[in-house]
Amino acid sequence: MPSLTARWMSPAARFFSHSPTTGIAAGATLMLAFLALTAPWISPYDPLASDVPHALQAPGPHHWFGTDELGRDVLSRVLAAGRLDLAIAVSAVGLSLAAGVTVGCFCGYLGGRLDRLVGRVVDVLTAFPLFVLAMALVAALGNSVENLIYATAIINFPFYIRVARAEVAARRHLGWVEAAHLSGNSTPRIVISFLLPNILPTVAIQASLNLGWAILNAAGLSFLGLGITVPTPEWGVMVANGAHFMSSGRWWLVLFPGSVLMLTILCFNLLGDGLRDLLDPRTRT
Amino acid sequence: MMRGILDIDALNVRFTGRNSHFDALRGVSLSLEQGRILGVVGESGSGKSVTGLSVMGLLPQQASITGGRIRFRDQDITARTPRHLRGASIAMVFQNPHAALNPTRRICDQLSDVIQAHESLDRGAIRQRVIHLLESVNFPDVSRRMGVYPHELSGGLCQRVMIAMAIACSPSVIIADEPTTGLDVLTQKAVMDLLFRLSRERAMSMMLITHDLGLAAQYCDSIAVMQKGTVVESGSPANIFSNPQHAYTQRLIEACTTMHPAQPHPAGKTTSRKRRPLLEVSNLRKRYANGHLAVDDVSFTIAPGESLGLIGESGSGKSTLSRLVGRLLDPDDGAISFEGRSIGTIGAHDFFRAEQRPHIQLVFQDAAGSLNPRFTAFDSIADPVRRLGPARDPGALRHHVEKCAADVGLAPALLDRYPHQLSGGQCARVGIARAISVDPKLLILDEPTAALDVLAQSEILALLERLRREKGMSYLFVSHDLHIVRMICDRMVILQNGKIVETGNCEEVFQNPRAPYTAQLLAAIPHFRPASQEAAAATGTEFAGS
Amino acid sequence: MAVAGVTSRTPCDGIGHEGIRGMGITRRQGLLGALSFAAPAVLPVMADARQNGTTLRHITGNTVNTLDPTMLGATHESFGVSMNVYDRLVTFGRKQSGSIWTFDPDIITGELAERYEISDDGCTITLHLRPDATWHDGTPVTIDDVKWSLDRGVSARSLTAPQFSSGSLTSTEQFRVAGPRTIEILLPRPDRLALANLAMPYAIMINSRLARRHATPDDPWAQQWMQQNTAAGGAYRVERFTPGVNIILTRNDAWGARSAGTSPFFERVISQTVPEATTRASLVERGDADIVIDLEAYDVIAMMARRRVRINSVFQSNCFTHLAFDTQSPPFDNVKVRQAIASALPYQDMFTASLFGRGHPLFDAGWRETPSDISFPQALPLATDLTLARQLLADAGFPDGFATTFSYATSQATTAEPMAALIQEALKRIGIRVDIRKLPDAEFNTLEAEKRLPFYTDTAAGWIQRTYYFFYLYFTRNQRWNFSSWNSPRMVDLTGAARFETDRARYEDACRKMIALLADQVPLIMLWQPNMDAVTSPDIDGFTYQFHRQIDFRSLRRV
Amino acid sequence: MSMMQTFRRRIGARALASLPALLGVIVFTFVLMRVLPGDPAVYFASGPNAGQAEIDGLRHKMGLDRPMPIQLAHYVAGIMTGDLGNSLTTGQPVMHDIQARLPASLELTLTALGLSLLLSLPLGIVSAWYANSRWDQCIRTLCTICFCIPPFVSAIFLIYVFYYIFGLVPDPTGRINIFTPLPHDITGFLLVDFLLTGDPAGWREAAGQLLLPAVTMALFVLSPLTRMTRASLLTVMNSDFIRTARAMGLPTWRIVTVYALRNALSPILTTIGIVFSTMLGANVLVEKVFSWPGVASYALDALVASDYAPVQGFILLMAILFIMVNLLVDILQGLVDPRVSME
Repeated sequence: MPSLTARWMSPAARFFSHSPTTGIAAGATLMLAFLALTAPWISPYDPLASDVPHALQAPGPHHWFGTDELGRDVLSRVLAAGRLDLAIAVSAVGLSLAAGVTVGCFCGYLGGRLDRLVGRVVDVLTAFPLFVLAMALVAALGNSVENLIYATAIINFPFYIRVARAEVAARRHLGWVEAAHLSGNSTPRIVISFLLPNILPTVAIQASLNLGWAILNAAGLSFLGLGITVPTPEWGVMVANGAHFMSSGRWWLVLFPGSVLMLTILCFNLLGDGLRDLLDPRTRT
Repeated sequence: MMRGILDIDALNVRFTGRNSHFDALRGVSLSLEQGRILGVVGESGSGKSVTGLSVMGLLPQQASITGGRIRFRDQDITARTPRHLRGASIAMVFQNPHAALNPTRRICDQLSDVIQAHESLDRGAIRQRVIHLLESVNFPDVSRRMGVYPHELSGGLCQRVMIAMAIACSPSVIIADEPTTGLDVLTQKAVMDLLFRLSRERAMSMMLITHDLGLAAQYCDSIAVMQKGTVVESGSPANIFSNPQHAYTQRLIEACTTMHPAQPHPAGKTTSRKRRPLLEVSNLRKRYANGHLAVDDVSFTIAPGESLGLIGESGSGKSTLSRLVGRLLDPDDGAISFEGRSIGTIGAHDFFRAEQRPHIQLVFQDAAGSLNPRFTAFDSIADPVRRLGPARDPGALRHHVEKCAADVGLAPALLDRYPHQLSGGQCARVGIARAISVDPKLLILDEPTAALDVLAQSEILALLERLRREKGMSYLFVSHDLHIVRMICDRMVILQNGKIVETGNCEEVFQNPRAPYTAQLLAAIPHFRPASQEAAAATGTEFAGS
Repeated sequence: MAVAGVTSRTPCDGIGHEGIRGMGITRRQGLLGALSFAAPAVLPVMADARQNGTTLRHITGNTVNTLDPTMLGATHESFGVSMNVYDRLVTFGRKQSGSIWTFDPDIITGELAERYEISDDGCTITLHLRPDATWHDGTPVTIDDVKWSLDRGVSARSLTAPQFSSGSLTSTEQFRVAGPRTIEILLPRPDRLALANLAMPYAIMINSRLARRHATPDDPWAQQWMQQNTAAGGAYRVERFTPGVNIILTRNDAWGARSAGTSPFFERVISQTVPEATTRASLVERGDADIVIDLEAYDVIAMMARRRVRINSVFQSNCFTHLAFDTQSPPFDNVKVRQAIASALPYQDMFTASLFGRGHPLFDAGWRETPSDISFPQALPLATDLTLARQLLADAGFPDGFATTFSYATSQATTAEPMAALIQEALKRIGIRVDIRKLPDAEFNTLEAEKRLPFYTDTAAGWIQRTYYFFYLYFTRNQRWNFSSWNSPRMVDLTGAARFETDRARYEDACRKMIALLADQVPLIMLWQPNMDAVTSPDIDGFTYQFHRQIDFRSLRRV
Repeated sequence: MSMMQTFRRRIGARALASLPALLGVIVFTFVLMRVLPGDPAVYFASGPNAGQAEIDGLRHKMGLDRPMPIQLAHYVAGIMTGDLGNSLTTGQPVMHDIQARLPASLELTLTALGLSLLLSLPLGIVSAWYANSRWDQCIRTLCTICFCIPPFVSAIFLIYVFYYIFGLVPDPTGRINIFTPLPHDITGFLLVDFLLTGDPAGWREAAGQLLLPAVTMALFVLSPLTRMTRASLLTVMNSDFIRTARAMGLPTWRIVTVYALRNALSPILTTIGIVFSTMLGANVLVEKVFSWPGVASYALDALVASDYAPVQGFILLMAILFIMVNLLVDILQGLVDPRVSME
């Protein structure tokens, strides 16, 4: 019966109206993305410029979010960190998505020996405790931004293979895939121009949830000292460092980056939920 | 209106979305009399199922009764149907019995659950009742098989269990919502006969919801025809058939008589078996990885311009066969030759570049499911042209696609729509247009009308018939429906468990079936004869027994 | 008597001060800062009834990984435990300045030895055992045990042998039993480090009969067995040892009862590993722990304000934090480049940002050419002068600067990160582009040992404060602890002359020259000496800062 | 019974099929540890005067001077005999360390999982039953927020509030107060051992210590479990057989428990399996903050110190656990869903 109602609303209208939370999350995500993109222009200060005499100042008219232990403007750093964190999340997820989906699609479609082999490799990768794997990878590669991205991408990789594989395998015997064969499409073409666009929405859900997870992961690594190096501003590092100053009442150092970090993950998660609802109103999670 | 056991009076049901609403029922009035069978007939979306669910109080969350009244005996159950009525006094039989039974619970436990919900009996008494119920629905080998899970049973047996559940507490009303959809022809008949017998034996009233006017006419005492949430016409089957008032009913009857002709359909067939065969299949064999032998030593030929029907129930291997011939699957053994050249040896994954590819095309069973959800109708039709046809500039391509669309009676305006924006019949037309866009010599039709409403079905069949005449294509027509095959085909092949049990000219097979299986199939066809209906209803014996 | 100090970095680490702290998470964490304001008001809610007066609960971020301090890889904490569990022949005295006790590097007294004599030529040290000393199992300490323990030090593959060699103790023949309770140590030359070496954590005295019972042909010195077991006779015995989790010590009453002994106050010492610095701070502040010595500076400052605990702060006089250059490779082989950097750094800002001023600065000295005294480490005349820095850089041939990397170990991040940010910013002003690298401790140590870090920070600690030895160890020879790989013939001459110099004036003159040379050539920039902040319950008294920078439980008492 | 036999054969096949994965894990871990920068020999031999000789000695002792394939062969051979090498940070055989520490991790993880299930199942049921109502929205948002807080932040926050400010829980310094006598080591699970030895005070003590870390981890996995419960239940409740049950007039509670929940269990079980494996690895942070003597913090210490053997041992252990958990999930799946065992 839900299909009856579904037919009466355009997808976009449903997307923003089926739940106000999704609408808010979408708005907030756009806002975050906008702030991140324009960070260099709207930041009141240079996020790296120290001013030790004015260190650890509480939020006030000059520094809305206060200053840190080197007198740097926390607001500017939160903005710059957003730029970096979103970039890390987007590129890590993008990388694993591109690679995982490609591999997964072909495996799912072709099946056979290759599929079994890849299945084994995926098994091996997923048998690792992921966080420890990320730690080991960052420790092995060195903790630069790129390596953090690679590590995050590698541990996400098997999930995309799985999702893509399952989605493709579920569709490979559908009429329109067989019809594509009849129409004279080669296998790569069927995978790329028929199957891929159809599984992308499902993958997009995974991706949006993963974006939040990637940021969380980076924060966890930073906490263990395996994250981004100073003085580059990054939310996880800022939270981890800012927490030092809590006991002496410098709450702004942890509150602002922490809230933005949580908010961002929350947005991505809600957005993922919204996407899922949109695609399958019956199985909302 | 006469007071029956169940009265529905001017019922309105509305589905509410966040920004929109939709009236599923608009002033529906029906009355079910004691011991009688009421057929509610209509296409999907006409509101017939919503009517049944309203009575049960099982409307989905977003639906609500906005007007009218439902009365059971003397009780108003409009606002809610009390739990002690549901199952005990009014029971329901659903379509798709496999899904309608709890997969993780033994069938005897499910039956016990129903009895326990309404009566306080001790374990032994419940067990006795369960055994008795299963016996009364002709469930085979009850004592041994009552402990099985639904997935271990066939669809027909599941439906018997479902019926046993429905009659468990001797309800006075049974609502049967498309009880035979998804079942094989033979099972369909058995299930309907069972329901009919039980209803008569136990003097239960039954509301039979179906899209099949012929079926309703055969079993019902009275019929209500629904369209777009309203009852457009009601009366006895004979009256409705002999004197349909509403245009919609008239169209339904017309389609129905086409589909269930009392006399052989005088379709213009061209039998031309003079030239060498277009397709020759010999000793084809296909075994799946799970060991199931789907196609076992099958041989047949199709002459140019000939139409061959392939008949079989689900699981008989007919879909596998059509995919083998369509070169989507590789056979394990045997040969397929097309115009005298072997094509069975070219791997399915490589066949897309074979020169025969454009010549063999397939039309799929699930019309909507065979269209790429991301492609517009235009893209779907244009795709084979782009890949297999001669190179065309965009204008010429557009022209060609529009011509194909016109051939199948698809309005050009629909070409820019996506599959979910098209109706089932329109999707089927797109599927056919796609197949004929490269001018195939052999068109394999895999139950092309199975998922369609009666009206759409008859339209598509007429279209296929016309196309064959115009384009001189050969058909391999796969179906479980003997009548349809009889309409379209010259010859037919009857398949059972992957083996051919009978081959022959359509009319000969119909008149004089040689294999017992064929005879069974023929007997199971809903044989709608308005004239004899009165007699059947009066005696109630003709259909008893299963 | 002249005693040369053996200075030593702890064997397990390249980070000195921090030990294998990389394993511990040293950051104070928290979420809602606003709540922290409310904290002090409701603080003393729960007192632990089980904690009685004679049990000491010590909390540390690090772990004891072996009971044998000579094992390769032994952690800092292991030395601390061994100091309390084992006896050595001699020990350093202690002195009080204000309310703080520290070890006295100038006084060496007997520990297991009752007394010692040094011959006039300085080549023979004679040690006399206490007559009533016993091992934990009650058997008397014999001179054979002492001989075996010393032989083990120079023979077994352990950290002891290289350590002993710095005091000219290299072979078993040098240890001669000269009587039932007397042993002689024979030196080829009067080495000023020999006696001090016997006070090191490595110079433990072992119950040889017990240990030998567990020796095998492959392992004649029972090293395997001693990792999990003790063959000791010290003030405490090990009651329970769970590596990485805790170690529980009980008082050995026989130790206090022997001649001229004083029994330790605490009957039981529980030393527990709590990796999270925040938790350590909370524990001691809530009264659930008695003593913590490894807290972060910001926690200490917050605690000072709340005044609920006693904070024993002393700057670590035998320790220094520095910036090291790779003086063997360009561009840092150019003294002008090093001088330029030394002139460009914002020392005071770095000191404030890294340590909140909790330490002893080693920059901005009053002298220019020659230091007024020879104590070391001491402040050097380093000051910020950007004009001079640019001039020096131009003179060095880098008018447009250059690019380099600055590294530090993860375990030092709390102090090194603010420092690194400021260095990066400051050097950018004179055109040097610095890429900051935070390396896991293992990697940092490897690269540091292999001299592959161009520019980095580290902290070094010498176990004995002797000016000569600091220079000998840290600024000469191609070895691990010459952080800058500095190869200055003049420095080699000066240290070589000072090592066996017995004339005080000439020794001091050499030392002054070394200090002046260091200040001029800046192979590494000494920044400061961080504080040790031993935070204890208000009723704990007697904390002594020891050269090994661990807690000597024997001196602690509850008042 | 033949069904039992197929079942057993299935499990056997699954166990066999996981062997290559296990081998893959071993090789991958071995290689990964070897490409880690930082020479353990240098790290551990960095004594004051430790020269090349000491470093080489240690390297030889650790077998690092032999060619890689031989090292790998030795390692694999060692695993076969239950020898995972020695940890240099604790000076103990890795096998011994892991045996000593695994119960702590498992006890924490299992308690957290139990807590999480206690919360998430009812929440998921409520959420699904009143789908899209305000309750549903609240529960979903709450769960999502729990998921968004990094566990180390929630751990520190919980300690701060419940220990530091209010003193409601014992100090977060491991599994048991240092002054409490330990029960005789029977299973290694303190809660179980205290029960077996009949020491209710000790049990309360251990439970108190366990509470905060378990809650921290439970909060983190609350979201996936609740989501999956809700989604799975919702799918099931929209399915035809629930409609049948309602049409037959079955009582609501029976529909929820016997019909809906039982059928929704399969994906929930899968999720529990995944969550459990994730928790075992991801509790590094929690173990660290609560000074919990578990295997994850052990592996972290070793990783930072380039101490290969414990990290390898830990990852191997995790892989074995992962495979075992998957097997268990498979078995349970077969029990809850008769269709699975028939495949």
